[in-house]
Amino acid sequence: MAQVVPAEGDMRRVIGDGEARPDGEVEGLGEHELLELYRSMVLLRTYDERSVVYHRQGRIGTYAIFWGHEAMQAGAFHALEREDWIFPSYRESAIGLLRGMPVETVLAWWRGHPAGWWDPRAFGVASIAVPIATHVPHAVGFAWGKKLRGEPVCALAFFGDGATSEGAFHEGANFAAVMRAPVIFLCNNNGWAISTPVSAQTRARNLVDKAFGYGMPGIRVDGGDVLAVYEAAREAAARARAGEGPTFVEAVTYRCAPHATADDPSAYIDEERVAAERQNECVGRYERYLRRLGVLGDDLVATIAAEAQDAMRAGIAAAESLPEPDPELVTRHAYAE
Amino acid sequence: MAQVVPAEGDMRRVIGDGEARPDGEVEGLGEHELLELYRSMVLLRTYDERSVVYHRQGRIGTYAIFWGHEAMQAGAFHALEREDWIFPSYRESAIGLLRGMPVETVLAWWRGHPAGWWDPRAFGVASIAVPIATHVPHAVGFAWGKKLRGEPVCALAFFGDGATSEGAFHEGANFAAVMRAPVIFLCNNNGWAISTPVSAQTRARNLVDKAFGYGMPGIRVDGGDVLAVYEAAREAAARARAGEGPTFVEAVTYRCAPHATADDPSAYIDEERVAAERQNECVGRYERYLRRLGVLGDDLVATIAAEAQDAMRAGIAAAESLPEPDPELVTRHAYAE
Amino acid sequence: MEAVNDALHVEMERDENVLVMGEDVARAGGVFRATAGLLDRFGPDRCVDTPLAEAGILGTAVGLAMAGWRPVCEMQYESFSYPCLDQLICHVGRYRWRTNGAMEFPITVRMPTGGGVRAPELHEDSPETYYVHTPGIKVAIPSTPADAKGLLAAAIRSPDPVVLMEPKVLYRSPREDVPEGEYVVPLGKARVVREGDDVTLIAYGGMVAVAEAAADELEAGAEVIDIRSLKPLDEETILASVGKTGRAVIVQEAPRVAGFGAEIAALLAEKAILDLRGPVLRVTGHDVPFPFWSLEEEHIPSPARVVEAAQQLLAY
Amino acid sequence: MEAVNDALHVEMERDENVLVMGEDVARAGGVFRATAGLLDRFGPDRCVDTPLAEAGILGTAVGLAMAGWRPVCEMQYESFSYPCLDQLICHVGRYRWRTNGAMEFPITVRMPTGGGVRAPELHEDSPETYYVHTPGIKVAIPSTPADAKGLLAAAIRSPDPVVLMEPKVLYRSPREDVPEGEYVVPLGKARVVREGDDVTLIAYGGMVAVAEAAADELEAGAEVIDIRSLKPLDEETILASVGKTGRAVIVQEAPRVAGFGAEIAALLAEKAILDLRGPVLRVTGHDVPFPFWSLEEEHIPSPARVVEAAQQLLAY
Ligand SMILES: Cc1ncc(C[n+]2csc(CCOP(=O)(O)OP(=O)(O)O)c2C)c(N)n1
Ligand SMILES: Cc1ncc(C[n+]2csc(CCOP(=O)(O)OP(=O)(O)O)c2C)c(N)n1
Ligand SMILES: [Mg+2]
Ligand SMILES: [Mg+2]
Repeated sequence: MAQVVPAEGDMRRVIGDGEARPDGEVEGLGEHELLELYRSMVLLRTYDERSVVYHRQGRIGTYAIFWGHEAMQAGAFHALEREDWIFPSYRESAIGLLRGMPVETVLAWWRGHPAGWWDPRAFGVASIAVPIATHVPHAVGFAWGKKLRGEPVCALAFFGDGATSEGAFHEGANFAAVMRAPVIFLCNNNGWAISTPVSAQTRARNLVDKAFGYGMPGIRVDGGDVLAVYEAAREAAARARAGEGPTFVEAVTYRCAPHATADDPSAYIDEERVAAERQNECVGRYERYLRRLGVLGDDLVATIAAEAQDAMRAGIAAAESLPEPDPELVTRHAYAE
Repeated sequence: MAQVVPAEGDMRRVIGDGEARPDGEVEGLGEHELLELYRSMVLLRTYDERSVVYHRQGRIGTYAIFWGHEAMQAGAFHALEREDWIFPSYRESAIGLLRGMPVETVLAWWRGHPAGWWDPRAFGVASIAVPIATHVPHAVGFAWGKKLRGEPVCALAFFGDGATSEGAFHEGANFAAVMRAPVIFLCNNNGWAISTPVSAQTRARNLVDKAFGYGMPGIRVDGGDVLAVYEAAREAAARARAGEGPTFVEAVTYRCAPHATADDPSAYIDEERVAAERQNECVGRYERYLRRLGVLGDDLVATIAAEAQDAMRAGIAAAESLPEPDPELVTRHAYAE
Repeated sequence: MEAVNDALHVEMERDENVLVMGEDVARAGGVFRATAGLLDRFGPDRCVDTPLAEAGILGTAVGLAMAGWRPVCEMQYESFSYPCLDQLICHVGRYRWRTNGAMEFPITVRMPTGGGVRAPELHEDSPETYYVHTPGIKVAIPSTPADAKGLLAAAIRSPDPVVLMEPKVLYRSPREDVPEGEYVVPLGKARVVREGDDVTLIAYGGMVAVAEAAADELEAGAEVIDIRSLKPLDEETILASVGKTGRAVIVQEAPRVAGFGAEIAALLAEKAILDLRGPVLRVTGHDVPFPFWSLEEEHIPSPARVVEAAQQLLAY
Repeated sequence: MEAVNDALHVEMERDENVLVMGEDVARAGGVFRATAGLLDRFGPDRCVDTPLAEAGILGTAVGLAMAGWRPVCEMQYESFSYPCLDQLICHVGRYRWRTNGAMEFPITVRMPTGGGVRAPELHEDSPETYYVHTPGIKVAIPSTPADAKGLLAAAIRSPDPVVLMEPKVLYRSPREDVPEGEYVVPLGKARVVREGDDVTLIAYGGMVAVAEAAADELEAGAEVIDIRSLKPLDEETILASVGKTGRAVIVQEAPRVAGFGAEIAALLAEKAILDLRGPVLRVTGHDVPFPFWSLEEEHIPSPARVVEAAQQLLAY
């Protein structure tokens, strides 16, 4: 149950460490669902790793890496229904893939091609938000608007630790609580805002403590534990649908890759910590869990990996064969025609 | 001691009710200080009541009434040292009087006369802030800047319950906590933002709960109890000077007058509640306390009242005898000359 | 003001997706009473008192539009709309484009504007330039109660976001007969307030009355044009008038530099250069903060200043 | 870029009240490396990584100025300065006036500006109009490394708030020799980049290079003027040039309507009307959001478009 704050200090976990800490399980998740979660994580991981390569090859522009955040993204995603909307930041640029968005669409976005825009209604995924936290009120307004229409839909907004410092986050969170909007605030606390550590971003013990000031429940989970994230988000979605309003979920991860392809973290980051985090990365943790559970073996791992690789190969090919955008396009779509 | 939140639900009080609840006392306050507090409250009350009359007489423009907030204002003020700066909102327009600002200066502000501006350095009082909450970061920057200079100075920002919904409040509060700026956030929770009740402003149990999300201590006091406000602000100032950073003080009052002379609350307010609050108004509560204590009698009450009346009479006369502003002034002072 | 209130009633009646939101718009019916009666008539779901956060108002309006609503946001005073410039520039003006034109964002932002009401600072600004310069946004400023109703209706029905700035001086204007029921003044059409052959006085909002007063004083025939819709702009009407008179005085209350009057002057310098018989003159507010109200007459363009400029042109 | 970094080192050395603050300016030395080395050299009190909140940065800078500091705020990209427009308009530009001129607010706001760098949306805007139109604010935009250093020094030393917009294309320009040590380019002075008698090409920031390229292609003698300081504006230099050539083409990357180019055109329409031998032409960005970068060449004025405008004038 989402505790009315002050939130628990320690993080919720489900996946054990294969040693001292035993594996838990999430009620209602059968083998099929468990494997779907895995497929999503692998697809995201593959998308991310390929994109970094494409960037080096000059096939896409600057790219915001999300390596190590796949559990946080996939776990939250799978807790939603198809009608629910997702409001991603640039860090979740590929979240649409999990809703069937073509790989080339997302790649086109990073290639600066207008085919990188989509109709949010087609996937229930809002446009990628570039300005920090400004999409948070959008998610709140959408959720509030759906509630006014009596539709049992909720909205999930992804944002980072740094985003919590912005007025836009604050105003959105407060509106959500006041309007009892069915929103899930999914804060990806990866420890860094580019070069600024979370310790220089806030004095709060934990980011989840912020929920208290809005009178909303907060949950703090291990963001590298896909099952813990899934369970927390599902709980938040249930509250939202039950008319109980918003929930703040702090998913604790670690940014063990550069902020973006343009960034060189060596100046500010602790390389040892990064190495340790990469060791304990979320896809591997979940894969080992599934193996311990006996639902995943070498063959299936290989198949799923191959599927993802194929999707990316086809995606980049399609993106690169998109015709040059029509120059006429530059003056269009700002206003109704 | 300022408790690290979650803050106590109930309000701190010092003044008793003359019946069941006994009078308390504040350590270090002698007869002289107690009477200074009273003088300040009477001056503010007189200023406010006269201003409403002046407005009716067309001698000043629209005016933001603060009747019933004198304890909150005077109590906080007297907890400060002369070097400390005050950042008032329009609701504390006359706070400068307590620092020796001429009455005509404040009246000139409400008369739309340039003589209503002052040099903040002269009184340690920033300009009256009209846009809600935007002065909060100013107080934070000032306090932080003084701290960087090693000067043991703190800043106090007055703002309302509605102001806590603005991004400017959030960003300022977060900066203050991160920079450990010596600031006192004095939130005058008078229950209303014009016609919007605090219940429609936030879902937080109490506004003081917001302190928790910034990792700063919060204190909730009865804003009609001048001694309780004084003690809380003094405690916050001590923390600030000790390098322990900001404190959020929620002073619970009630706006038992219209928002401003232009406002008609009858459409939205509970007249009975207003009547009850006016019954229990702060100046009378303190006066009865002082009488019970035996430090105040009819003569002194009369003298202090007369002093205040005289100050106002002289003030309005001076304001009205100010020469019409020089038309040349309209193009000056936007840039250095 | 009754005109604005009337328009809101009519449009909310007409389209159940229209939702009014802002500070003190419901319980109090707005500090200028523009939304009076809407709460009782349409209920708390469609007339909403929001928390005190302008960026939150406009930001949630974007989401409401995504959920199928047509939000009409009230900014209590023009100066309190500044916190939402971020949402306006980053999202309101860009989101349709961001969907390759697939989604509409029919958001209306209403705000009082201008001085002349003897109010404290930041209650008398004229910030239209910030809005007009922002791509994806349309901007209209009425100068009569009828236009206040008609332009608001057009804004609410527009598929694009519209900033509607209502001159405060207009709120105080005597109740003038306004068309009953549905009444729409299309965006993009200027209004020829009065015809004249010698000089064109171009104004909008509160300055239209100033231009008219100046026209009364002038011996020469002054044509007064009320721009009404700043974006889209009715270039035709302006060029036709200046083509006829060859003389143009632009009246703008906002600070001079990069004000909207400069865009009109630039239009004339580009497309009417052969018609001009003299310089294009701008009568504007000074490049200073709007002054304390005891000095506001020194700041706001006066009929006398407009007359002076026109005479300078006529004598050119 | 080295020029900006150099200026910051020199000015912080020169005046111990200068303090640099912003997102990622200390540990990382700025995403464009403009503040590299300042943390080590001047310590964490004078080079501060702030929380991620632009309005908080500028709002606290106002307070820092009250405490005697000269804050130099970095906005990571121009589009991320929009959240602080509220503080800029309500306070930064007004506070000195609010003290009847008694207090100074020597605040500098640095930001990269403009497109041409193939970045995601909201990394390529040109928002100078918002700043230029705001009373109490000064605005400068360099087009060379030397000016980037000199204008930044002037901004930091200015008693008034200055918004300094640094074209991103300039960051990538080849290291060109910049004066060593203290170097100040006074605000309010335009630069005649090259002389010519037939047509004046007026530009600023990234568009100066475009104007120069156009001048190279033109047969006729083109005079290229770099406005450099948008506010205060050097009217004299502009009027002298157009007085000579009688032809003016204004180049602006920002969206057209109510852009700063309109102010220049208005200036000419008012004060150079008898000199003009043809219309005042503006070559500008379109009134749309800055496009996805595969289309940015279609949006940013090109030398070809400038040449076309100039030829149209020469043939007029
Ligand atoms: C309003 C705004 N300011 C600054 C930036 C530049 N910027 C891009 S990412 C980033 C850090 C964001 O940190 P966080 O919120 O923790 O998200 P993360 O990148 O870690 O996922 C910054 C400052 C921006 N995009 N928007
Ligand atoms: C940014 C901004 N938005 C709106 C207003 C208009 N306004 C003036 S007072 C007020 C209510 C403020 O309520 P609160 O913060 O509780 O302070 P109080 O008036 O009760 O002292 C509003 C909305 C404003 N002054 N500034
Ligand atoms: Mg982060
Ligand atoms: Mg209040």
